[in-house]
Amino acid sequence: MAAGVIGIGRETSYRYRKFKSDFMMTVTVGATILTLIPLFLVLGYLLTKGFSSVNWAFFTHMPAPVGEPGGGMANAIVGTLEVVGIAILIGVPIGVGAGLYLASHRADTFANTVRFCADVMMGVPSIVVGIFAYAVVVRPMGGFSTLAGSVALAAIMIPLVTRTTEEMVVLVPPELREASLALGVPQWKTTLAIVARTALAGIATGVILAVARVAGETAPLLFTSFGNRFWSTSLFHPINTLTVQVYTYAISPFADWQRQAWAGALVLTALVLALELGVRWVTGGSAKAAK
Amino acid sequence: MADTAEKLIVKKLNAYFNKHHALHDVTLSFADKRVAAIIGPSGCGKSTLVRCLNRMHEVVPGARANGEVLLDGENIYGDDIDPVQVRRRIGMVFQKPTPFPTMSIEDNVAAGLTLNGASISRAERDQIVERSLRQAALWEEVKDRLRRPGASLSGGQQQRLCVARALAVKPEVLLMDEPCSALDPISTARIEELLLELKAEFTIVIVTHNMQQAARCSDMTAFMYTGNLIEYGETKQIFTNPTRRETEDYITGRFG
Amino acid sequence: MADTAEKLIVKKLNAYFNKHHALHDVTLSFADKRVAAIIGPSGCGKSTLVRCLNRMHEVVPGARANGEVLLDGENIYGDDIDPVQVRRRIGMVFQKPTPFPTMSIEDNVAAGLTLNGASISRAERDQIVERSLRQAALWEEVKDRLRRPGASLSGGQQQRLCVARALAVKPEVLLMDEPCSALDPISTARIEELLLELKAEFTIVIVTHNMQQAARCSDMTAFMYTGNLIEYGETKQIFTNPTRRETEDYITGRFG
Amino acid sequence: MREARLADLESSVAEKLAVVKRERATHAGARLFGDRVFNITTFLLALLILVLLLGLAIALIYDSLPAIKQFGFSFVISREWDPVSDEYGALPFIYGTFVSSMLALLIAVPLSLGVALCLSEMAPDWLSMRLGFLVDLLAAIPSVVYGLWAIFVMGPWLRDHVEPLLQFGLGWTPFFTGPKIAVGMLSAAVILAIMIIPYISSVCTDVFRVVPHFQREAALALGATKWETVKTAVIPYGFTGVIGAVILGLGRALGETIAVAMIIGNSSEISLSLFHPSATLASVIANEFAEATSDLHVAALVELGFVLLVLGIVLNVVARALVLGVSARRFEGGD
Amino acid sequence: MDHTQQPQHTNRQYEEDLRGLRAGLLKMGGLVERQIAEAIEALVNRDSDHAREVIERDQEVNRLDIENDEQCIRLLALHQPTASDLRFITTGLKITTDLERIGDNAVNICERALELNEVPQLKPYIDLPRMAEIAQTMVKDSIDAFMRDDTDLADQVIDRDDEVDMLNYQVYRELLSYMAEDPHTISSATRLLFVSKYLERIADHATNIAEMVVYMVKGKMIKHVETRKREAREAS
Amino acid sequence: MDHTQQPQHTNRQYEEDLRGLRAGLLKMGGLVERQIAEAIEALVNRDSDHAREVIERDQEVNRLDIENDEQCIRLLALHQPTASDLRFITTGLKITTDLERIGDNAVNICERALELNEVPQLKPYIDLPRMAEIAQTMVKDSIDAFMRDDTDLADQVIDRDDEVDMLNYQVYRELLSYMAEDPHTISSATRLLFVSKYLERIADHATNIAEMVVYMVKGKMIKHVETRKREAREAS
Repeated sequence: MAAGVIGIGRETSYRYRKFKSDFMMTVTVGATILTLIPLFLVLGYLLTKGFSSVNWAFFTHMPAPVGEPGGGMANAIVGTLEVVGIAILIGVPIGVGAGLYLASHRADTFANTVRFCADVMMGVPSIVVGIFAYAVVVRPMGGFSTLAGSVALAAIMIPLVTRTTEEMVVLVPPELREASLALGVPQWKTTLAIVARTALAGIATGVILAVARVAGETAPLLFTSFGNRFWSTSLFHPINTLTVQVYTYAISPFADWQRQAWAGALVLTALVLALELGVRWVTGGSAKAAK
Repeated sequence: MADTAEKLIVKKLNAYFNKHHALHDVTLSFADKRVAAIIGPSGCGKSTLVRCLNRMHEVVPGARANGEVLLDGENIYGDDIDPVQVRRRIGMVFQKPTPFPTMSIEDNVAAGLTLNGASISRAERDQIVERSLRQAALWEEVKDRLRRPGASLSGGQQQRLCVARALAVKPEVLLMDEPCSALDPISTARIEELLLELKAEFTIVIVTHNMQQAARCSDMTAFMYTGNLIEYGETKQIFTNPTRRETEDYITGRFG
Repeated sequence: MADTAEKLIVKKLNAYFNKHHALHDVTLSFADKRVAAIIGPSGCGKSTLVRCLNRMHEVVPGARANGEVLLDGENIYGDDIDPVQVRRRIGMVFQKPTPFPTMSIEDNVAAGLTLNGASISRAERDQIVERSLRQAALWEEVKDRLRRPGASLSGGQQQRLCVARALAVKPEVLLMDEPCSALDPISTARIEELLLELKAEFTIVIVTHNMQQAARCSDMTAFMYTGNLIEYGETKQIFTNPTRRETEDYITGRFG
Repeated sequence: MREARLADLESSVAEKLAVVKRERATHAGARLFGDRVFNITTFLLALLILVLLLGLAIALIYDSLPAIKQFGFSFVISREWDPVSDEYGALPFIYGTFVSSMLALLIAVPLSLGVALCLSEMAPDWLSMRLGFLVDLLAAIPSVVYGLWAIFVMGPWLRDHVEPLLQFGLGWTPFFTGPKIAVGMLSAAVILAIMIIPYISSVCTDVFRVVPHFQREAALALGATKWETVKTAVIPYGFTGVIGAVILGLGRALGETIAVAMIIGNSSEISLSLFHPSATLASVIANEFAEATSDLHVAALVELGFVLLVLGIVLNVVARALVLGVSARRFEGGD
Repeated sequence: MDHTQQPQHTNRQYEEDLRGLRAGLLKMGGLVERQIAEAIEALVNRDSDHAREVIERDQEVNRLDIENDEQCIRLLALHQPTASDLRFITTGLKITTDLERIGDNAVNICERALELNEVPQLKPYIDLPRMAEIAQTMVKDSIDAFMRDDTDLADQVIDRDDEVDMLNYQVYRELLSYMAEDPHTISSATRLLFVSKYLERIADHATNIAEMVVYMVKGKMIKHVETRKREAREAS
Repeated sequence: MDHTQQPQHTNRQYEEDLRGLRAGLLKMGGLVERQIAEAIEALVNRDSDHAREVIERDQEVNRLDIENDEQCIRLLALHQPTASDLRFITTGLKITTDLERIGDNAVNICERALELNEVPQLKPYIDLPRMAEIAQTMVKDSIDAFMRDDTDLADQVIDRDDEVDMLNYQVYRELLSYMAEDPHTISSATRLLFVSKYLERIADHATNIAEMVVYMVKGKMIKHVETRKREAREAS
């Protein structure tokens, strides 16, 4: 008779099960604490080491030559804003438009191909995108330039924005689209005024996070916008950026420069975190959805 | 026009999803100012039928339909007919409440007008909003918070908001696709009551999987099974003395 | 033990969600081998009550309960009682079918047994799987595809799979929280039929928002309103001659 | 009075509606035109993504042609990388990339799962939100900042505290031999791990959070303990997502450039010892590209980039195949 | 649980249908009362035209019967009534039959009246009008009790049935003695006997209605307890 | 739409409850037939004990009546029947009342029999047993027609009512002449008159049942069409 098959005696003792459960759950807490330690260390060092070098001059002065104390990163700060700004102008319209297309053509082969390409693009290391920008902008134009850096960053942003847009739009219940169509609203207007409008917060969040991401990129800028010790805002000349400047200073053997690197890192981090925090503050912590 | 004129006449309507033949030669007609209910087991084609009536069926990829649907004698499947226009004359309410989440209550109601670029004055707009909300028996509950988002309402209120939105464009026919299946009994009762009021002005076709609901609030009932219209007649007759054996078995709970 | 002994006795049960007092001094008892239905409008506390019966209520953050629930005379809210153990004696089936999607049909049924890695022989396991599936009236439909994923079944079959899964650990009481509200009428009918069979062996408590369902398949019916138990009695009596005015009004459709 | 005004209003509205309807009738063509313009525009933008990826591949192939012609397949198996004699082989960097990434995953995956389970199963909502936010901050910090911190803080600390311990305990293996220095494979792997944990754990947390509550309740109702619930309901349900998260982390690790370039030591030698400096595909490009003078050197570096691109694509395809395979097993059954 | 005081149904159609049934039953009750009164009037006044009128009017009673039946079935089919509503409707379903049979009895009285008018009057009618009056009030009260859920009134109706039975017995004895005295009166007397019997039946039907009202209100079947009591009395 | 051939209900409890009602009505029908037969037997054989037995057994009929009523209401309250099921149940609700009244009539016959047994037999009973037999078959056939949804059989029952009416008239004429001849027989004769009337009533009830069966099957009310026809005949 099957009756006794799961008699209590056959089961692992309840005490043991309970202990195992409590133990495993405690381990997860340990993992979380261990993970958060580096964060606090990084932030702590940034604050202590960076703050001492951050002053008014840092924001207003040009970099000082080797051996001369002082100087700042005014050109790098402006450069970063310029490179990233132009990347936004190129990348966001393309990304959002392509995302809308993918969202309204979920199943067809072309859309699947494009979606695959976007996913692959997201997986392509940023330095490779840098090489690409070098090949299509720097070399034909005969030199490093702001534009080349922006193209590289835009190429990184586009797949991010595309996929976020698509996902956000797909999250909009299909019933809304139907409801709008049933009111006699044409397709394109339904897509823009109802569907995209509903997903707008999510799309915007995605865009800002993409911006935060590219603002912290160094690798693709190394041989596109390159770096410039002097003031430049021209599209067609090399331009200095915070990330490249921090990199250069960090691997230099000069203590002054290393101090400047910490300061630059602090400003850079503050900029990026500000974007992240801003998004979170606006969306009430739901920025997660945008990833 | 006489009160019981046939508003919508369906003739030999066939509908397909890709290869699947979802509706077979359905022929019936809906009288003006009457509530007609369509019942039947899941997958019998009742939703498909009602979505064919305002050409929403074809919105789904791979779906198509042929046959005739005459609205006041004009075939809405005619060659020179724009489906977008048809949908303005034949409104629809869906299973799930679908207020536009980015819009306030009043914007939701006026959505059908504003999205189509009708230039109307503020006063006109307010008036339409009030009239529609009153018709949908929602005015009293929301008149003090018209600027609040539509999604802030309860499920039943949201569904009535959708009714108001459909009514704002002054349709002649109102289609409802299981409008209560996502609602609790009290909200359901409200919607049913609303139906009885709306039929003074509109032709109403309601799809429901709840036989009792059809019994409670419709004048005519159609029973569908595997894409065929089995029987169509007065609700009381269908529920006390159906002529077809299939109807009898379904109504009395003798499923396959 | 006599057939109609009281299996589960609830005494002055109170339940809370944070500050909200969801159940007020509920006292009633469920007889062995009987089906008891709990009905009432949304938010009346019927789900809360049934979730208190196997201490699932407290799984939700902020939820707590006090009072006594005696299972065969033993208070499951006693100090030295672990909820995990209570739940093996009092099984539960939820509103939505919840098969574990990564498991095959048979693994789903055996999930309760293999949770703790208890080693049972293949033969024993097969035997329990078959017995449980037969009890849940699903064996004939799935016996040829036990290795297929549980999610490959239809909604109604999934729900019966969940019943089988609950039965595999040989509970004494089976709680069902609106088990049919996500199912179509035919699947609903199957589950209701199943209830009638299961009551030969188990004490069953079913929560339903569908009065007719309570009428069709329960022996006893409890009516709840705003967290209070208003009336509890034989189903036939509740539906033909309730003693409380509130019950009367709810049953006959005179809401608020 | 008021009624009359209302009636007036009503009729004027009715008139306007009629006008709108009439316009509709005459502008059916215009309406379709709107749909068409919209569809074509978005189509072209989507097409641009396709063009971008193809252009990327073509540009890389084209620019690496001199190196491909010169070395052929031996490029990927040769250990020689000598810009002075224009002799280029990618094996040291492929090795360095592979080892540093795998090591990073080895550290990061268990920790990430722990974090994810802690956030989704243990912490109350308010705490979980805040901790999750902190973990996400880890992901937001630019890699150059990690590199900076690694050079000046982490590397020296590893050298002084961790490496002696490892050498003491595991010095008999070939992995922990040689001089203890701040830069090297181990340091790179650790910084990579720190950098990818937030990615993996954040995706895993999301994956576990979307496991429907009723799945957990189903397990609890069967009499499962918390850990058993996790094992029965949570992890299996999110398995596909976890795989995806790990692959995402791997992709990050493979392509990470600046932080690695700053801490790995940049040596084109292959050494089993994890203390030894090494280099990855990305780090060597970052270090040498701007200064490369010979055409063949540039071509070789571009070819390294091409290898990275291929790795990225392969990884993406594998991820898809795995994820699809898992969900196929889930939904279609595999008897 | 007076129906008029109960809160309205959420479903207005339901409410309306229920009201329709109540109105139909009330109308039928009123009509039947009138039929009883006029039948006796026609008998007493030896007015054959009046009697024929009453017979003709029975069609109206029958029409109402069908209407009420249909309404009950409509309510049952479309609104799934329960509890007090259900008891009201099932009671209505039975009451309408009783009312229809009361109507038939009125017709029967008229038929006998027509026959009696062919021959000279036997004697002045005293007890029969009294019986008719009581029976009529019983019908009225039973319907009132039904509409008002008034079990006290229903109990009164049930009690009053004894009175009718007694009168019936009196009439019977009296007529027997008439017949015994003068065999020529037999034909008329037996017809009067039947009239008395019809009235007694009308009272019985009213009693049935009253019993069903008690069931409806209390949800407890009392009828056969009472019936047995009554039978016991009759048999004695 | 024979109920026995219909597919089963998905809800087994419903199916069972319906079967319970059918069984209850069949049992009651059988019992009532037996009551009629035995009442007449007691009358013919002048067997007072037997008559008292029949009277006693009426309690069983009443019990079944209550049971059937309860079962109908249970079905209506718990299973929300529609269409043929609903017509079956509402018809059942009415039929059980008719059967109960038939039972009452059998009791009345026995009561008269007891009274008649106090005095010598008036004459051998020939027409009364024949009437009883016909009435009994009518009851049986009407119940059969109900169970089998057999409208032909129901029509036959309705037709046969004329036969009983005719016999009743014959008995009436015969008894009148008896009374006229010998006033001493008046008391007995009037009692026999009542017995005849009771039997005629039983046949009427059977006819009512048959009419309701026709309604149930065809979903169309025919009763008063027929009633009017019959009344027209009677009045003539």
